[in-house]
Amino acid sequence: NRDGGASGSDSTADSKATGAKVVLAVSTMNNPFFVTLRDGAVAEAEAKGISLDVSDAQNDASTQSNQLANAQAIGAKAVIVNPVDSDAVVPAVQRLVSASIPIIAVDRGVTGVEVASFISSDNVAGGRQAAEALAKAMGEKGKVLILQGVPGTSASRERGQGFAEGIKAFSDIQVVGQQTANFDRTQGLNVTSNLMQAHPDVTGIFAENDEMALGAIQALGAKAGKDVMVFGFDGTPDAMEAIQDGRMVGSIAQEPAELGKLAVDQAVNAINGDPVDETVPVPVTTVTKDNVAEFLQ
Amino acid sequence: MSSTTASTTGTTSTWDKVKHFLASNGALVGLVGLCILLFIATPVFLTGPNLLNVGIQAATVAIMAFGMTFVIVAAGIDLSVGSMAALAGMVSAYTFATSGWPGPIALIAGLLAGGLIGAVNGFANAYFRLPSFIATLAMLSIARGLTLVISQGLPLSTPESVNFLGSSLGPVPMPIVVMILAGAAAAFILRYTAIGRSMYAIGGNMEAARLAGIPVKKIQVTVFALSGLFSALAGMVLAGRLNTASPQAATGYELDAIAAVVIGGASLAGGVGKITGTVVGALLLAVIRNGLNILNVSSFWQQVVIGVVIAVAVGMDVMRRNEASH
Amino acid sequence: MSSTTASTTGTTSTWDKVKHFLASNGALVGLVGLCILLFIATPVFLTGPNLLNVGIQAATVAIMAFGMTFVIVAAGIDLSVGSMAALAGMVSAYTFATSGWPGPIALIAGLLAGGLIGAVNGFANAYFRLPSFIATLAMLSIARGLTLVISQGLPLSTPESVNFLGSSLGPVPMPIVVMILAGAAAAFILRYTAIGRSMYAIGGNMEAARLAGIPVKKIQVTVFALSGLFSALAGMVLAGRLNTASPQAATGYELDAIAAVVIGGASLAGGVGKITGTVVGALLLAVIRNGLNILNVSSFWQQVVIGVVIAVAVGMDVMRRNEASH
Amino acid sequence: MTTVALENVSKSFGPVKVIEDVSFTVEPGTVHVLLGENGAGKSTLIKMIAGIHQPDTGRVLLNGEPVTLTDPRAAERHGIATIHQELNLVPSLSVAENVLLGRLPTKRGLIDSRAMRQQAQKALDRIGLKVRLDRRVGELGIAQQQLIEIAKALSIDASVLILDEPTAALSSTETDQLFEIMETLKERGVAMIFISHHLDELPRIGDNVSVLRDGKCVAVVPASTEEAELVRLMVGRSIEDQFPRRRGTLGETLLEVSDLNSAGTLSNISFSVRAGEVLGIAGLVGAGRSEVLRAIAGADSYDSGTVIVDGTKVPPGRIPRAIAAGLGLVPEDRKAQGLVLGATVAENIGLATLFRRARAGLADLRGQRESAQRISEQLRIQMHSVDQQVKNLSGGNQQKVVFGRWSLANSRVMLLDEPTRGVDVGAKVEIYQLINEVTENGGAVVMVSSELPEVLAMSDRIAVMSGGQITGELDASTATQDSVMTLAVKNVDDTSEETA
Ligand SMILES: Nc1ncnc2c1ncn2[C@@H]1O[C@H](COP(=O)(O)OP(=O)(O)OP(=O)(O)O)[C@@H](O)[C@H]1O
Ligand SMILES: Nc1ncnc2c1ncn2[C@@H]1O[C@H](COP(=O)(O)OP(=O)(O)OP(=O)(O)O)[C@@H](O)[C@H]1O
Ligand SMILES: [Mg+2]
Ligand SMILES: [Mg+2]
Repeated sequence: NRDGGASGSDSTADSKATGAKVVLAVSTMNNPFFVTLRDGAVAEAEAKGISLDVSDAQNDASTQSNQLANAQAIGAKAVIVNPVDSDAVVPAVQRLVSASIPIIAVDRGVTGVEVASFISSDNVAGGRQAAEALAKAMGEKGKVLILQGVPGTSASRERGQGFAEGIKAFSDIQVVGQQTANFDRTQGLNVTSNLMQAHPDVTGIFAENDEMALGAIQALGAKAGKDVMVFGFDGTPDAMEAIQDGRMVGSIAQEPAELGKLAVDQAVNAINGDPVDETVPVPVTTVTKDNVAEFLQ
Repeated sequence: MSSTTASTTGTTSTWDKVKHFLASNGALVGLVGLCILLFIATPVFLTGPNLLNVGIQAATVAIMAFGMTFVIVAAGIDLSVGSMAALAGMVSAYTFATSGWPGPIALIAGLLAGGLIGAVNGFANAYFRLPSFIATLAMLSIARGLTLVISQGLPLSTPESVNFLGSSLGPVPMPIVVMILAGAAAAFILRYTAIGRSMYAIGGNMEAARLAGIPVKKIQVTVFALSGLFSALAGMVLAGRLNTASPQAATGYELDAIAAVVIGGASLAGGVGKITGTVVGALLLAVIRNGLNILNVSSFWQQVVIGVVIAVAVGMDVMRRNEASH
Repeated sequence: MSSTTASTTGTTSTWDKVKHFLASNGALVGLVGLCILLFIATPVFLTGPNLLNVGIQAATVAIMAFGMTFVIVAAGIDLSVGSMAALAGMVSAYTFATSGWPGPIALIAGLLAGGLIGAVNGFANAYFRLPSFIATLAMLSIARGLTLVISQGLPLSTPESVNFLGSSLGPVPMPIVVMILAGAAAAFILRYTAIGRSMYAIGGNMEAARLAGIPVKKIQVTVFALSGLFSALAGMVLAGRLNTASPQAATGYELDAIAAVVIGGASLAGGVGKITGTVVGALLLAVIRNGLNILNVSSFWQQVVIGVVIAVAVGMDVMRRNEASH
Repeated sequence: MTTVALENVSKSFGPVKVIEDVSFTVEPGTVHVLLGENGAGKSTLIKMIAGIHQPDTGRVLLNGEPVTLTDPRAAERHGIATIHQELNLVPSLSVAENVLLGRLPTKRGLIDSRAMRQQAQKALDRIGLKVRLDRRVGELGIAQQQLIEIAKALSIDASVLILDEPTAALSSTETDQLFEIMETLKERGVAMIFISHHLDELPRIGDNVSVLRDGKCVAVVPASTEEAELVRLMVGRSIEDQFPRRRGTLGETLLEVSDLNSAGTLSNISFSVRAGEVLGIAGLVGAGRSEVLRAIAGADSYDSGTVIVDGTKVPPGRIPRAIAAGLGLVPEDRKAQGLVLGATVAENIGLATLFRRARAGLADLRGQRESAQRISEQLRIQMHSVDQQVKNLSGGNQQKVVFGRWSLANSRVMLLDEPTRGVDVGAKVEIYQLINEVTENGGAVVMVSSELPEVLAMSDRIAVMSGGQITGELDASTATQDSVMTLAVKNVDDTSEETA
């Protein structure tokens, strides 16, 4: 019945998908990364002529669960979910799956559920790459601070884990402090200022996102990029600029717009009954001054 | 007026009851109005599955807000409800995972943890005379920290007994069932028990309550312990819906819970408040969010609209009450 | 006691003043105690640069909390301070970026936006009789939404005039300068102006103030407008420190600001509160966070410790006051 | 049957010694009266029997046995019931729940609402109070609240009953009723302690009188002692004239009220007051007297009618305009409506002139302090300093502070609602002198009072109200208690307060 309503009117290649409703459930719009992801998705949806509803869970797993339930209620033909929490999203996704609504997971997976497609960039791998790049910038020795994200979030966990694994390889680098700045730029500024008092000899800072990294370079002032190397994660426009200026040594770019675009593409395929790629890896790129130009529009 | 005939009096009295119900459940008018508007805007809103959705989505905040109603009626405030909910869920998941206790025992352990933390709030408030705002603000931070410590920041799977509370029994969603049962229990406590009545007395005039021999401090501890217990229950429903106890669960829910109670007609000055009002408040919040979602209002504008709707709903209630008093 | 000689009376009176100052700025004892503990734990704490750090970090919350002090003295509450701060910064950045107005005008536009939004809060509270909790909770959501709408969710660069407020003038950090000036202005308003004095009267007994001819409603509007203005100023300092107006700036700061005021000895029931107390409250919060950072306490445990320290600091103050009254 | 006694009790608050070495004994079936000026320590004394304060030294004896009363509940267990001076009611709860506050009847842990209604109704019937059991107490007038407070204490089957100024808010009818009940309690052997500032009530109900001055017991005399002697013992000097009204010549009309109507409370209220004149407004509790004053002062709005003060028309519901025109309201409940209790004497006196005296937005704090100093000397307000919080002043002195506020504001028309409620004889005379000063300086006074002798002696003209209307005006020189009462009960067909 539901499918019948959408078909029929048009018979071109994208017939089934044209005008079909797709829901994009984003974990949070409080972070430029996800705003960019959304923009990529919205642009692609326009190009493909589908109607895309975007909902923002404000980083609350149960709000997201509510929104996924709402998606079914409004008759979405496919749902793109960017889970707040890979585990917590499972029941809501399972309900959608059992209602035969194709699910495309983006950026974070859905634990133990076979979704139609999983489009991601690997946070753990990104953390490892960050460790290597930062270590190189520090001359493979010295003391490092870590600015952690909101405790208990998967992004914080995975990036932290990857970084910890990666930095182990450098025996002359020592992590002297790790403190949370909750993914927030102001807190990145405050916490860095505080930590620099206790550890004035630090030469490297890894921040689990660019917002905190940008706060950190603000705290370091003239020292940023000269005495202390700051490395971020996400590859936001502001961070790119800071890398260009030499205040930040690098970031892990995830190409969020690409994530959003690919997710919509997979959703359209799923609705049309075209083949869907089970996993679509989007490479994470280590951005440094060397290659930053490619990322600045 | 005393000259009305018996039959008229009969109808009047039913009508009076309706009027009285509306008058004392003011936000209800706002809620019904909002539902009508949403129905006009999108017929999807009034379908059975969607209404069940709204109910499920209201449940967690509503259950917390029941506990909060006790606290606010007794002229206190509890900022730690969200943290207590998260802690309770985590305690269940953790004890289940590590101690090998059966699921139901783990569930009870979680609920007890909530009640205990709540009692600590009450103790700090009643015996150490910390303003409840400060005591529970501190607990907001402490309980969240403990949740992180226990879980090491990782989400944990919850036992079947907890998941049951978040699941559906056939077509009947358990969160709604739990909300109804918890609401009935809370309303019963407030209306029919001596402890419930003394909450109103304490909130309305603490000195009078004390002089009348009401054990004020003990009741304050009870009030906060109940708030902890209801929060813990809400935490179980939340974790059950997600099959996961997340260390970040229910962050920021305190404002929603307080808003539900106040929208429902309670006064932060204490002495006034009803469970029926709180239910309406919680539903109002859930309906707003659900409606904006369905209408696909941009998430940026959504926050604007939510704020306006809350202000208008409560504003209408206030104006109606003022008119009634003239 | 009246038999003391003149000279003794002299010394007593200075000592009395000190005692009185300590007694009426209770949290100060907690603050000093905490500083001593931190100094023992790590000498870094008491170095000049670190103390400046603490001052800078306290500034934003302190400036907001000055505005909040007016509100709480007048028996209200303002949950929208964080959102107003973010909106004000964004308005400055946006007008600067799009209208080509000179920086200082953009700065003033932002401040006015804050004052205006605050006045709307006050209007809703005074004339539409919305409980301030609800009016400002709605505004918390509305102002944040507007910020997101204006910025389209992306951070914007702020004009030089705003950045100046976050920078250092030689060795002197401007946030501290702004905090001191704003604090002096707030203390002056509360202590010496007719409007300030009537805030205490309104908070102490609104009906008595009304019957004595105090224009209660107008002052309520003023109080919230001032809170908006101070929040906007805090928002400027915040944005200035980062050279960026972020749509998520100052999220959740309302609890910090309220806590600073209450730790400083104000009562949420109204009628009591001082700017010096508020400063101490804000410093206490900043010192705790700075200390835990320096000591590199695990981020999981940090929240536990913050909560405990807040509870203990206020608890000591409460106990001391109770003893004094015996 | 319980004999209650205090033995050499003393009590200090901080450095201030409030009670010093006081002893007395109350036998079953007798009424022991405590008499003393405001702040003499009467309430503090009885609070030591009610379990609120514990004596620093000395003992409380019940039937000769020393007892320690740690809290109000312990006192109640010993059969001691107390009607406190301050109303201790919960405004948001019903009449029934307030009457049985802390003692709600339960069945298996649940409120037994039928038993509750029965017991509450019985208690109300006993004092003849006709209000619906489910009305919220906050909606009731202060007199009715006082009666509920009394019903509350009487519903405890107490062997010792303490009554701290129960008659202050009552008019004569309710007072008579209360005394009848006290008589029956006497016969049942209840020991009672009674506090009142109405000296005429003492011989009617009392047996012995302990006179307190500055926390010390200065005499124990029989209640039949002459009033003049009691006054002398109490204030340490004699008061020649209890009602020292000085009448002068009348000037032009200062206040003209015509045809004031307010749905449900007031109908067709018209009167005028001239310079130098005191208009008394008498009536029974709930007659609407307070509403008249509040409407004139702009505290409540009204539906129709005009108020003209000194030639200026005052619009309804605009307090600042009323004050600017020269009106000053001394409200009936000084704690809830008159004073900011946590603020200082100076601030309370300066409240009405705060904005008028401000220059460039700055409060004239020095001027406020100096004026407050001058005015509190004029009004002889007893205090340590004008920087003291008003909540620490005695009742009479608090009332003078409210007076002082209008004196500073140069109000020419004073609206006084029960100005001497709870005020001791000495302070009363001083308040009467204040009224004289107002009229002698060309002002006018409207005084609502439930104390007939006061209305008769201090007014020049008396308007009597009943059911929201003025039922008659009398010349004070010819009016009698009877003629006032006749008008006060006229057309009372008030059916709004039926029993449930
Ligand atoms: N809790 C307290 N703390 C400090 N001082 C107090 C306290 N209670 C009473 N006082 C002081 O003790 C004195 C006696 O007060 P009390 O209330 O017993 O007087 P009273 O004789 O009942 O006067 P009134 O006729 O006005 O009721 C007053 O000076 C009062 O200010
Ligand atoms: N807030 C209120 N809500 C409802 N009814 C009220 C309220 N205040 C007063 N009333 C009622 O209005 C009527 C007039 O009360 P009012 O206080 O004017 O009487 P009064 O003549 O001044 O007597 P009193 O000696 O009690 O002051 C009474 O029936 C009283 O119960
Ligand atoms: Mg007394
Ligand atoms: Mg009256």
